[in-house]
Amino acid sequence: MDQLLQHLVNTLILGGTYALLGIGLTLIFGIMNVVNFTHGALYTMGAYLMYLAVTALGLGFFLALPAAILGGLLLGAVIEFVLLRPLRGSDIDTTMLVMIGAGIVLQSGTLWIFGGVAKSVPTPFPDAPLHLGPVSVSWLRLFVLGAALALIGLTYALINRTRLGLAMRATFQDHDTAALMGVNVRLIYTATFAIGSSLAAAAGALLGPVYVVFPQMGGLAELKAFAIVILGGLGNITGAAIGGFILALAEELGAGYISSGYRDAMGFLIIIAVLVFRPTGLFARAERIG
Amino acid sequence: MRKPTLYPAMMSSLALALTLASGPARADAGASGAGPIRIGVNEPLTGPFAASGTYVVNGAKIAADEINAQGGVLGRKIELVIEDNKSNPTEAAAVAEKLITSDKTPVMMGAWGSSLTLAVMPKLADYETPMLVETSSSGKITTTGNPYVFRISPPSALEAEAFAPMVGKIGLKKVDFIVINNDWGRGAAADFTKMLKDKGVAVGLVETMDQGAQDMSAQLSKLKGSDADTIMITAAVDQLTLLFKQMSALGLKKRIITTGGSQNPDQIIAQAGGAADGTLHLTTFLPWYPDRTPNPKATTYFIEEWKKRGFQFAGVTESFRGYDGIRTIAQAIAKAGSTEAAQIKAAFWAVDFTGLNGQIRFAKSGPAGRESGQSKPDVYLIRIESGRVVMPEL
Amino acid sequence: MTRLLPLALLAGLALLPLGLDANPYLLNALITTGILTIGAMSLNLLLGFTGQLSLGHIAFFGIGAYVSALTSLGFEVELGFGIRVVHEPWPAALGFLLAVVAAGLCGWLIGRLSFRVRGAYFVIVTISFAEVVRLVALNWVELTQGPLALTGIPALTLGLPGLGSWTLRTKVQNYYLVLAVGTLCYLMIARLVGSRFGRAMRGLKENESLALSVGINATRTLTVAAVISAAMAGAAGSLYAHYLRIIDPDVFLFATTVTMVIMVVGGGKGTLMGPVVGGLVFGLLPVALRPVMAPEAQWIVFGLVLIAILFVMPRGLVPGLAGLLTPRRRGEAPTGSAIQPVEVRS
Amino acid sequence: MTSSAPESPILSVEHVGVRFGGLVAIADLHFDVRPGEIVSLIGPNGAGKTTAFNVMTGFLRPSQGVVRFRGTALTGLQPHEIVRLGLSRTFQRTSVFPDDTVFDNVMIGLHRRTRSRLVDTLLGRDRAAERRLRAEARDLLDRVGLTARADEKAGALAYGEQRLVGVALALATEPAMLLLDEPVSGMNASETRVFVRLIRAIRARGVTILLVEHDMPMVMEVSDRIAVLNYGRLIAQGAPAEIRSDPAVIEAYLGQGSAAREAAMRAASVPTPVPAPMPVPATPETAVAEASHA
Repeated sequence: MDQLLQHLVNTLILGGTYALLGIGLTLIFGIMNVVNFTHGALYTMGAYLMYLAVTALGLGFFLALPAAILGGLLLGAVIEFVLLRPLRGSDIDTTMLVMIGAGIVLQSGTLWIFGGVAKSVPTPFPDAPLHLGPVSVSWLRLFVLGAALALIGLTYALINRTRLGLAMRATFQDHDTAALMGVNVRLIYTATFAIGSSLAAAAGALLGPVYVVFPQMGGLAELKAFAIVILGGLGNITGAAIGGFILALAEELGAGYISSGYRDAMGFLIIIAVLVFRPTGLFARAERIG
Repeated sequence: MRKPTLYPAMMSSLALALTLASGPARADAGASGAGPIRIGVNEPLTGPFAASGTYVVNGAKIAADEINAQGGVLGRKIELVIEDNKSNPTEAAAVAEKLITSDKTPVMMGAWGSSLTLAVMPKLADYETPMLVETSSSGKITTTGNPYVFRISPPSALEAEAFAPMVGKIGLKKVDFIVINNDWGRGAAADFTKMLKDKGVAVGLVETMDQGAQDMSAQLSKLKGSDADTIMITAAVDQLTLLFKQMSALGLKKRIITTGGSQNPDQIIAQAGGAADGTLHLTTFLPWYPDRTPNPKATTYFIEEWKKRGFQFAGVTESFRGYDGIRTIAQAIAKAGSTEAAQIKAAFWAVDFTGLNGQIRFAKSGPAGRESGQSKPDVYLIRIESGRVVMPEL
Repeated sequence: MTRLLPLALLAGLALLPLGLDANPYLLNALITTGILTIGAMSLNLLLGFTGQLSLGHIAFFGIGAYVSALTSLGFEVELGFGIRVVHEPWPAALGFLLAVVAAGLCGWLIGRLSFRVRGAYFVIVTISFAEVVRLVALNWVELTQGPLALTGIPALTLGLPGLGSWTLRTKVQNYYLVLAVGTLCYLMIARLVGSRFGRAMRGLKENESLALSVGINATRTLTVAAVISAAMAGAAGSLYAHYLRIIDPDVFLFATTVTMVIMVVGGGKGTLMGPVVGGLVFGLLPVALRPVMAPEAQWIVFGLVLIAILFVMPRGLVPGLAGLLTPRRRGEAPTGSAIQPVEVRS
Repeated sequence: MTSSAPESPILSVEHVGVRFGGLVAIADLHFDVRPGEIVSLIGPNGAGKTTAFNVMTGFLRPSQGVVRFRGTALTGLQPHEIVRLGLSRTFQRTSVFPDDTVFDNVMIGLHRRTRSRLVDTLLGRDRAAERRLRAEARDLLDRVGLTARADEKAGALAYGEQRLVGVALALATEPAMLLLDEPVSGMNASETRVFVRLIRAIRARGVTILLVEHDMPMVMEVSDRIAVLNYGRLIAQGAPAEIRSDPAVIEAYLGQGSAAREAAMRAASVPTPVPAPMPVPATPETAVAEASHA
């Protein structure tokens, strides 16, 4: 029982950052119809930016976090501007392959610049965990959960409460009509990709200090983001948020009670199960007929 | 050329690729002639083991420079041909083949991980080329009857044997394992389990983690709920750091003993901080106490040189094996009086000198007639206490 | 001309070992390149001719490698409920056949499953499949040896009853085996593409609704294409296992799929010669880059080359170069050039 | 061929309804087509015409009701299975395989005419069948008048010619009945006249035709009967003359934009060819139709 409680607490904390990863990816897909294969690399970049901000720039931990997120935002904008904008109108396969190429360049570039040795980000949190009866949580992880939830809330508010969000939603519905109504669609695309990228970077910046920072960290994160997004339905933001927590739960319980070796397989098994039973994701209305 | 075709363009690009590719394969390859003696180094420079592999290579370079400064071997300089096996067994085998057939190295060092070394071994037999194994600890390496393998790192059975006298003194009652999911981790769990059972110590859970895994909370939550008093861990330093941090986050307070020789205590102290306090580590090198090592002069020289080159002190617990490995190979070549693979192989049996972690002298291991060589290094138990490495009095 | 180019290339490749003076390192590079090129050719059947971007192709390659290796090595596994399966080693050639069959069956299964969706879903599903297979290979240690790799895989032995048999141990032998299998796959793909089945694939790629409305059964056509494609990838995987004599779960890495995709897209998807040319260029590129730059820099070059091709020559090298070399007619894209998949109607 | 032939219907649409979420695209559509007829389905934009086509050809599953073709209920059948029964269609916008030549388009269209197996293909035993197909393809191109364009890329043809390729593709399946979705949109007056002759020639070979079209003069000229849809409901059906004077129909068109109204007025007064209206922009229903199988 105590073990189960501990697993559930772990789930909650892992799920927050998974949701963050998933929302960024699904946002970009929903609005731009681009499967972002640089998502994992941006997650890695977020972690390295956090590391650099804390160690090289000497920014405090709490200042480094927004700096890393801002870095992700800018990097995303650059990627969109340089690679995706010229490819508008190309088919989804072409943009996917270009994104794969960009992901390779970013990941190998990180390896080239920083080397393979894992880096550790110093944190101001005490080592001693917080004990809540039988379960323990580190302060750092609690902060990560809080920050992730805050960022998710912020993204929601941005999409639902602001003019930019309105324009994004309009573009999501129908970009031609949105353009006719005076929405600067090109700007929306750049903004969307930048925001999605900053969420990936945020997840990396938050998890980097929890784990260690190394160039290949984004590979698995990216595949997990895919699983989350499929689970929630491509383009479905609420679905991605819930999907993040479901994946975390499946991984925790799978590793705790089935076999730790198959922990990372859970996400993919979920994808295949979803495909068999609900091809459009758990939270999508049935849109495909016939 | 009224109808231009693709064929010439394609063929010329193919030819270009091949010319470029054959560039480095020099005619005066290392096996003979007056050029330098080439020694192949097959290590993970990218992938999950990149950090350790890089340390080993840097240690090897110190040895090569030292040897060359002293006039080389057989009157010739030695040259390291360093290749990256990408932490991948298949790539390690391909690299070995490349070193042997293309670079004509008559002897090699490698390949860090047990899976990597095991993958290389059939190539050694195919091309009858000896390899010095500097890090791998799987028992299989020296028990399957490959006479081209000479190992200076302790297999986990040797490690367990050296640890056996300490079991009673520490007071182990029941032990759980969490190990990396490969031959190294699983082999260590099996060898230590056998030793512990012989000593009357109970063994509980054996949990595994993939070599790239980052979040072990689930496994650790399981270990937290077990009634064992000690957790033995076999993993490389990156995962050890993560494990200590996550144990601390879960409030998991048990005796921790790590094995496998890739712990790198200084990196752990730097990265895991207080979370590593009180952990015990079985290690094969004592750079913190040069005076207590078998060859204090050599240890001091090596550590000085390492620092002079601007490398982190933390790396020496990996890199000393690269250093010792190349020195062992150099002595084998010197004793062989030849750069032929067969002679070098035979001369390995005559190597005898004091390395940084004990006497390097090969004993026969494995099926008769096809024995591998196994040197028996010293094994020490150290403890991390408030950010320092101490030797517990047992 | 259409027939001349492949024939000239084949002749060149057949004579190449003589010119290389049996340099084992280059032969090794050519053999692995050749094996990956067969993988790329099979991927092209899906990616190029049906237009389905399958990014899990490495799964079939790896399954072929493992099935072939395990068939020839033998194994003993506990399936649960006290059922033990013991398999004694069989000849490697049988392993090759079983690899083709097993990979084809997996292709059928995945086809049935994943062709229910298109576009991004399809891509992600295929990636997931490959990852699941990789994790099984990594964790089912009893069967696959997990990360310890399967070692000591025997070399292929070809035998004809009454004529004796040959074990392919040397590089030159393996080179010609790969060349022969590659040529066979090429011919099969050429036949398929120029046939009624090939037209059905093209129809689905260009306008799926219209293809359905002329009576083309999309699921069946795509599934058959997936089966053939997977079976060829399985054959390539088997060659790989018996040539390298060692395989580990990293054969399933996404990076290898990316390499094959680069070969297909770079060479020219949907053309017969595209993956062959792309395979040779991008298979040998790392060999050429190896002495001049670090591995991570090589990958950066790979990534940049992929991006550059998509921007500059989105149709790939073969159509792109053919376009440059053929005088343009009426200023439009040279659709009638020599290297068009459509024209192969042997 | 008259509308009063006492035969049983070749196609019957029985109380079909289609809903997308809360939107009713078709409500209780009910009508028959008898063998050999040319029937037109007309109505303002968004009336549900293309949706009706998609239901009849298996691209959409109706929320209620059933479509029968030669007595067989089409419920649950896939598009390619319905084609096999002899019911073929053309598409409003993308009616060709754009990257293939016109000749190869027709070759693709002849898919169901041979049953050559993959084994035969791999062994090269399908050559005779292929020769036969090529002859048929040439014959079909001749029938629709595209012989001169055989070697051009279909995607590079003018819209009107692409429509003809679409018809050739549909004919390649040897249908008993043909559904034409706005076949003359984008054609000029002379092309439309040629097309009308083509439709008649097809009917003369015994093929029943159901037509969705906005070009009223053309509809009035060619149809035996006309069915009128508005807001997903059938508001009238009958001979062209009856429809022309039907108050409900006039009301439906008057409620629409001026272009459609003009077209309706012209149709009501002048039965002879006049310049065709502009090509119709994509309506939500066509978008849905394309999305549903994209």
